[in-house]
Amino acid sequence: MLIKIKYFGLLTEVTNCQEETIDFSGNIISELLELLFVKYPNLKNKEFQVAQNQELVPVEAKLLSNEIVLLPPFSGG
Amino acid sequence: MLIKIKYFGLLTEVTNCQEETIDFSGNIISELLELLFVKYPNLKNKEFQVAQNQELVPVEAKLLSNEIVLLPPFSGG
Amino acid sequence: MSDKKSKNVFIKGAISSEFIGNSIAKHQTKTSIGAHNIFLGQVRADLVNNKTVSAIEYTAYEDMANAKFHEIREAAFEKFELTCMHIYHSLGTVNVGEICLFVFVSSPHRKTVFDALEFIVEEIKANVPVFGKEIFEDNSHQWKVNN
Amino acid sequence: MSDKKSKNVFIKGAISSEFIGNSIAKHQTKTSIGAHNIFLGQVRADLVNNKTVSAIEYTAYEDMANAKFHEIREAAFEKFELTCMHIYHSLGTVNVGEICLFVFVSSPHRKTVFDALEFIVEEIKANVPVFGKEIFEDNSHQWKVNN
Repeated sequence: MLIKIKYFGLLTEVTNCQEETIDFSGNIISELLELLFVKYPNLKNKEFQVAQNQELVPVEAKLLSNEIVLLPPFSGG
Repeated sequence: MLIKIKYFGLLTEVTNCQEETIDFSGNIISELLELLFVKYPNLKNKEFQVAQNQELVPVEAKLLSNEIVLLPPFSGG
Repeated sequence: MSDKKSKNVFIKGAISSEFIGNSIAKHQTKTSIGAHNIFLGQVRADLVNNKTVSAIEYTAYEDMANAKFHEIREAAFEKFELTCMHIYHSLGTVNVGEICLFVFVSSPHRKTVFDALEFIVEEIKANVPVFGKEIFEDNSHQWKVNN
Repeated sequence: MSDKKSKNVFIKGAISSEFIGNSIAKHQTKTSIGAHNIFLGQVRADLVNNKTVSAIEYTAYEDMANAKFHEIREAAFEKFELTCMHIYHSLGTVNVGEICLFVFVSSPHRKTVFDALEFIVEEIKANVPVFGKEIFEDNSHQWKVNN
């Protein structure tokens, strides 16, 4: 399944992109993250949360969308 | 001694004036008030505080100024 | 960066939105500020016994009021790490929908301005001898009571 | 009197003092309002390792941010007796001394606006996916961290 992954803030400097599409066969978000940690070893050291359908979800959550968003700590205002 | 008495807000409607000068021979504020209560019987039913030298003082305080101010409840803002 | 000096607090009539906008603009050169908090008191069209308030006429025991405003300012700068602070209060007639009180505090951090603004507004309401006469549409009136 | 509908929250660049003044002016027809409370976030010239911040560049995960702003708005109207509420946040570059966040709440009574404003600002800081990149005078940068 093709999953679009979006990155924000500091994370875009780790991945050197704002979004990418990855072919992924698992169904748990943490498995997808393992794949990304292989591609971007520095990502593992960064603090971030995962959003799916515009809501933060735990990494143990099932993949329910074909778009996953990685968000560093919020710093609005 | 001549004492200037100032009234504010609602109290000006009881006394029909904003200030007046009264000849007073006592030296405690409550004695001055007794004089005013005779002149303005309705004043007794009104809630007010007394200021002397720009500070609120208890009615038992000694008269230290020749200007006494009667202030109804504050309602700024 | 701080301007702790005593200011003229009373303004004749309503406080305009342009005045508030200009006051905000003046703080753009104070680059240690991270947070502003502004309180505005606006005259409400309260309904009392079927009559609607159309304006409030403010009077004050000005000497004592200015002394109290100064005390409140000093206490606020003492208690809170403020960069600046401004208070303006109307005297005379302020119509319904117009602004009669403008309190403006600024600080590097937001927590400070929240605490300071509430402190200052409550102090003003409790301790400054200002008196509001609520004028109804039929020109009758009642004296405002704060709570 | 209430305007609870969803609004466009993001503004390109800084939020001007004229915009804030106009926003205040628009509330003069809402005569049930007795108290306004306004929070303004201003970009600070922080000194970090001998370098001074000259601007913040804001980005956001806009879809989720707008959904969160909407949730915060709904929660605030649920929790507090507000007459109206407005939130504006900058996207893109905001220079030092300029305003990047404008939160404006109005209610018949002051206690309500104090509680509501602090609630809303804290919710925004904690739950809205906006990211600030602090640009230093030498064009290097660091990512802003809220606390």
